[in-house]
Amino acid sequence: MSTFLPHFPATFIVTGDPLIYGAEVSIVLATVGILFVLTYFKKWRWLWREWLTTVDHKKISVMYLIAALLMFFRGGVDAMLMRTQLIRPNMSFLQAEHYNQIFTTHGTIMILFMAMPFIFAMFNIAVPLQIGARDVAFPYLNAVSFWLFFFAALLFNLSFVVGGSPDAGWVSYPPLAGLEFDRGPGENFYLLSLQITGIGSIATGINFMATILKMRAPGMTLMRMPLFSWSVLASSILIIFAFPALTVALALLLIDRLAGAHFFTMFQGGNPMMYINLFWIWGHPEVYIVILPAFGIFSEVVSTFSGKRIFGYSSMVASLMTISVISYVLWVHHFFTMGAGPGVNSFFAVATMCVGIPTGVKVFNWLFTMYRGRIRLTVPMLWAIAFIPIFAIGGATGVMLAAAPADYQYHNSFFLIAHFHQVLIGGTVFGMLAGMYYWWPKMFGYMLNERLGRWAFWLFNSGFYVTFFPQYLLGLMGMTRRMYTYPANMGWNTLNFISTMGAYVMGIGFIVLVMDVVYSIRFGERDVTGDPWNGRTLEWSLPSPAPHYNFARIPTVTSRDAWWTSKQERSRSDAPRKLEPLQPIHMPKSSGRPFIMSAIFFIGGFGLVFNWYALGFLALLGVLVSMLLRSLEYDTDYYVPVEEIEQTEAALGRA
Amino acid sequence: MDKTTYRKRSRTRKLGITAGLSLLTTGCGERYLVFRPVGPVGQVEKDLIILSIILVLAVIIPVILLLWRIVWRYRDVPGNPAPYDPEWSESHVLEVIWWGIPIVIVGVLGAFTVRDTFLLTKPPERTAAPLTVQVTSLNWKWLFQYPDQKIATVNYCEIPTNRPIQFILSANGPMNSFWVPQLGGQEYAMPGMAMRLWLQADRSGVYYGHGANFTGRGFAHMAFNVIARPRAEFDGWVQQVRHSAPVLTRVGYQSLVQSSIVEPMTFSAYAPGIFESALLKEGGMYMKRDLTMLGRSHGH
Amino acid sequence: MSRPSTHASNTASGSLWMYIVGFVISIALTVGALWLVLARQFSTGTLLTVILLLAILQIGVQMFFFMHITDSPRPQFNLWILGLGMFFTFVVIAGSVWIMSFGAQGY
Amino acid sequence: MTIAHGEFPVHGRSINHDAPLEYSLEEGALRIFGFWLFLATDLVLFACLFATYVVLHGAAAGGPTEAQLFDVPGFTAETLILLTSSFTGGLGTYAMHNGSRRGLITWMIITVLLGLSFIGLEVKEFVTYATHGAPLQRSAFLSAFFTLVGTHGCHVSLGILWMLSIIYQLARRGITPITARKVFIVGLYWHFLDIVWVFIFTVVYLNGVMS
Ligand code: HEA
Ligand code: HEA
Ligand code: CUA
Ligand SMILES: [Cu+2]
Repeated sequence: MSTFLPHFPATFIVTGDPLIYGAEVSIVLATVGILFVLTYFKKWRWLWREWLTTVDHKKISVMYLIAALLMFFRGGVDAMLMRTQLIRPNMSFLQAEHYNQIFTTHGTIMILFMAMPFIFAMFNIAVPLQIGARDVAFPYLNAVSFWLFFFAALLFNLSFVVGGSPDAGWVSYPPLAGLEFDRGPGENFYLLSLQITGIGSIATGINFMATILKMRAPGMTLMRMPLFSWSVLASSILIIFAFPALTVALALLLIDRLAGAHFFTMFQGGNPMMYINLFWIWGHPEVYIVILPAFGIFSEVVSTFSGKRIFGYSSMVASLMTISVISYVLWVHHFFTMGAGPGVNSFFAVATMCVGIPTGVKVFNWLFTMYRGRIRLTVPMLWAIAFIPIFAIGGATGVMLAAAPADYQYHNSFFLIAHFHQVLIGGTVFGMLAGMYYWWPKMFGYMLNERLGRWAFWLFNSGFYVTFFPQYLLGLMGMTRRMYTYPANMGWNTLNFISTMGAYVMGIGFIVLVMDVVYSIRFGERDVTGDPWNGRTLEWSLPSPAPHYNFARIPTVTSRDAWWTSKQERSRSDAPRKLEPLQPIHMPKSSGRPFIMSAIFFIGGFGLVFNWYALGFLALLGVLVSMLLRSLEYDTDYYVPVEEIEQTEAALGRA
Repeated sequence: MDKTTYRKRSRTRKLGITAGLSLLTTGCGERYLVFRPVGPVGQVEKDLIILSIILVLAVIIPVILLLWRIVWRYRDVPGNPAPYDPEWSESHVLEVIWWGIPIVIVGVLGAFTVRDTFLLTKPPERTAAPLTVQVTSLNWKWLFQYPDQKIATVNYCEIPTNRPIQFILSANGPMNSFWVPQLGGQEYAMPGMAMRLWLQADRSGVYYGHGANFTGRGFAHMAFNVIARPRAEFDGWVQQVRHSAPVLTRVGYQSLVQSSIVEPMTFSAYAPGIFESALLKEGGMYMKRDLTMLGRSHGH
Repeated sequence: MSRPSTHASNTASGSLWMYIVGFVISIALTVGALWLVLARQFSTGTLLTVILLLAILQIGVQMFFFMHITDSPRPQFNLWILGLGMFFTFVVIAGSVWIMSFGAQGY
Repeated sequence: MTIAHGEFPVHGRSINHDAPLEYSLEEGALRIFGFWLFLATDLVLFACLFATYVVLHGAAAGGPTEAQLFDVPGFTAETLILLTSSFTGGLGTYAMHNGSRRGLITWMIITVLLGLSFIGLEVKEFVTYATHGAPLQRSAFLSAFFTLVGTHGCHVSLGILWMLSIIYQLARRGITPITARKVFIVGLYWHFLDIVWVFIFTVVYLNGVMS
């Protein structure tokens, strides 16, 4: 408190730029608007009962999806602003401070508050349904994860209007991010909000790992499990083992900043390189955490829309597992130029290249899944097909970066920027959009419009090439990243202009995507069958959206592509199926505690941002108390009676 | 490794390379600094880059062609005569092929990578005695000190051609990265620590350099030129600096350390121990290697 | 709720002796390591290796005698996870030490 | 109310009479597994703190070094106390499997008391250092020391609170599959902290007095 109190109002509310005033006003208006609508339509109770306290994985999935799309928009607006500033040399659209804040929030939001919730939305909607489970292993914990993420995102975004945004890059290296060079609260916002969302992510990793390993329907052995669930398993392994490194890196930097320790300072023996080391122990696995689920989605989509079994299932599983283990031992490739010695660099360079091998196997297996299939060019399939060339090229430039001596020339240049957007957008974003279009009917009960979807796809996809290919060339021309402006005489002008134009096209593509969602909410075609794509896995055996208990009877699985097989069997013999009698279903109760506890986290985090230790301490106490209360709570679940199940099933047309 | 090793390899690869490069060398090719190396270090890196491009293209192009062909041939249109085989999902021969090819590629690229990684930690040329330049990244400017010539410059750096330059990199401020694309790749300049980077220019010229690791508000302005000229001219320049330029005092240095953006500067002498004192700031890293690099024995 | 069956109690936690033996071994390992260090029996390098080995043995003792890792339900995924965790632990520590030992290669 | 699925439990309350009590509900088995996963993440968390300590432990920056600071009787006492508490905790589980609530509660109280005395010694150690020119802010070594050992200490403190809550629940509800599962899980946690301490003992203290 002491440091900020004297000039409190000035540091507390960010001032001084029309852009920011505009944003502040619009945020306030939006909040007031939402509050008004909720009150006017008397929706508060509904909101609380149906959403804020839910522990249903399907509803949590919807909330993750909404949050991810909102954050995509926020990160995307940041991108548009950056590209506008770089449209020509010596632009004065953004000042250095703002540019720095914007690329920092862009990178952080896109990775932690867009990609992560997006993959979690997919985990939540698909995994329990695919493996024939009633919910995830720990539904209550699942809600805790979501609300921690949610409040962390809130805290991070708050920095824009209160106190100032972080501006040391999404990697936030000290000493630049240490107290010596960064006194402001922005960096604290970064550290605390990432810490909070990190806890939520670890819990999600644990949850899905336990779900997949322990809650599969009878007969679904691991080698009969859909590939998306496998990819979630692989990703969860990485979450479980990588996120603690982020926790430690952030905590130590926070201790440096709040308590005056010397882990990463320039004095008293501190060693900033250790932060870089810890950050990437998490940071590298993180990029695979967000790509592996995308791989899983592509496997489902490609196989479904080729009307064919996935090619080389065992290889696909083996490559997922290999990637997840290898990717833990590559982190040094992010700092080859730190001079750790040729032995270290050689080892990590070769290990990095090795990741291309199992990834390549996946690419070829997708190709050969389509081979001799019948390819239906639906919107999810378009995203999947477009992914292959983009990702192959992006991966190939990754392999080029992995050649350590060559990386001395690419590092921190726009070549690197182009590489990682290519894999992050072409891989993760395309994957999540494919998954969104694919599972949308399962989540909401109606389809997204294909026509608008195609428009969005073509705009976004072609805009992508126009935006990022010039950036490879800019890198080779010596343009480094994180420059808010550049001189006119370097020959970078044309390529930057092209790149910005491409970004605008992507922006229009995104707007069309949003239009698709809005249009379909109103006019979207109902999905009455529950199986609009002629799917292969168990989620398509259920009505759309699935009832809250998912399966009235847990299915017994006898093969891979369980739903496909049972459809085939049914078409072969029309003997009436014998159904077991229904049993009451054991379900968890809703709880408001995840929401409240996460809100307390938020309050404590906010306090610590401004060094208000008392508030931080109170919040810690609050969290402990709510954990204690949970532990003392025994009435946490109930049984859905048979009659209710019968009624629900009948209403859904499944007697 | 001496000069001949550095050179010989580049010749053997040159043939295959020129084809792939023709696109970049025509017209505005001059702008592709990474592809216009003027010294052995940059050359080695460029050769490795070209090699890696060729190797990855060898599988990326087939992948894209295959994709194109498959999607076209097997698309779901009425009356498509292509075979449809919904159960076909295993082929050991095919799988061995695509586990195998990438392994070979990674093997080749890996071998060259390891060799060059070790190569670049050594001076490019043994015949000429190296020149040492101490580089300090300050907020937001570059300070160059010549311990043998006892002169200093800010935001530009003169070097003789055909002579290996030993850059000793450090920072008194946030961590930066020292990058002169046409001479060769970058290395971090970190506070409390000395890093060695070998570079060399074989041709006279003015080469663009820039900090590559973000250091805050003034980062975009951390450009500098490296001016390479023949030995005699370089010596002449040193003499001239010694006689004409002002001295960098300790006070002057302290004002350079403050955050600011400045024009190039030249100093005929500097207060001794500036570089070392920044490096060995209280509780700095005192690495054995740091001290040997500065020509001191270990211990403090 | 059912009464705990006697069958369960026997396989689950073994006999009292299991605990006592485990305790004695763990104390012995600790005191042994301490004694080795105080008595300076070996050179520093060897000593470090030996006490680290003793610590690793200690993991085994705790896991086997106290945490009963062997009687979790099959398939024992928890052992897989544990193994992976140990491997990653090793990677993180050994990797960091190697990386941060700048220039130990003496170039 | 048995929905038997053998190897493939679903979210249910089926009871497996052959398993130990804490595993007898499928939910119990699931939670115990989940807790193992949590321990795996905690393991890596400590791995990172150890890595930091190992890298920074020589950076005393002219301040007190390990060898000057560490006091053999002090840390040996802490170690023996914690090892013993791991043993008494185990005896608690043993009593539980024999169906003895009193035995269980008694052993748990003893464990808590041992844990408290461990924390007491540690706090005393920290306070001594901090008031004798070796606070966290003095050097990178001390930052790493306090953070690593302190994180373990926080874990132990949390474990004590947790055990108190479970003792209360046992007193109220007796030994049921649910309380048994809780006892078992807190036991795992406690033994795990013991393992971490053994490494702190070895890597921090023994290695410290060696140098
Ligand atoms: C989804 C995210 C994602 C993915 C999947 C990848 C995948 C890969 N990345 Fe990337 N990377 C990032 C996100 C990602 N990366 C980010 C965000 C950064 C920068 C962070 C920052 O600094 O801000 C980065 C930075 C980065 C660097 C650091 C560069 C530097 O800082 O100087 C390196 C270096 O080795 C690298 C390499 C690789 C490699 C080898 C792969 C491989 O996994 C790619 C494997 C795929 C293929 C190779 C294509 C398909 C394969 C075939 C068709 C078969 C055969 C091909 C061959 C054998 C060549 N990446
Ligand atoms: C998943 C991750 C992800 C995604 C999807 C993106 C998406 C995009 N990124 Fe991002 N980017 C990163 C992760 C990502 N980025 C990271 C990690 C960094 C590094 C940060 C750092 O250096 O620390 C980075 C850095 C980065 C830079 C480098 C800045 C610099 O170093 O100077 C650039 C520059 O071109 C850029 C551009 C873009 C563009 C054009 C998109 C486009 O795909 C965006 C598409 C647009 C939208 C989806 C929204 C459209 C919105 C509208 C149309 C509304 C318009 C309204 C107004 C303008 C008011 N990004
Ligand atoms: Cu950094 Cu030595
Ligand atoms: Cu990486």
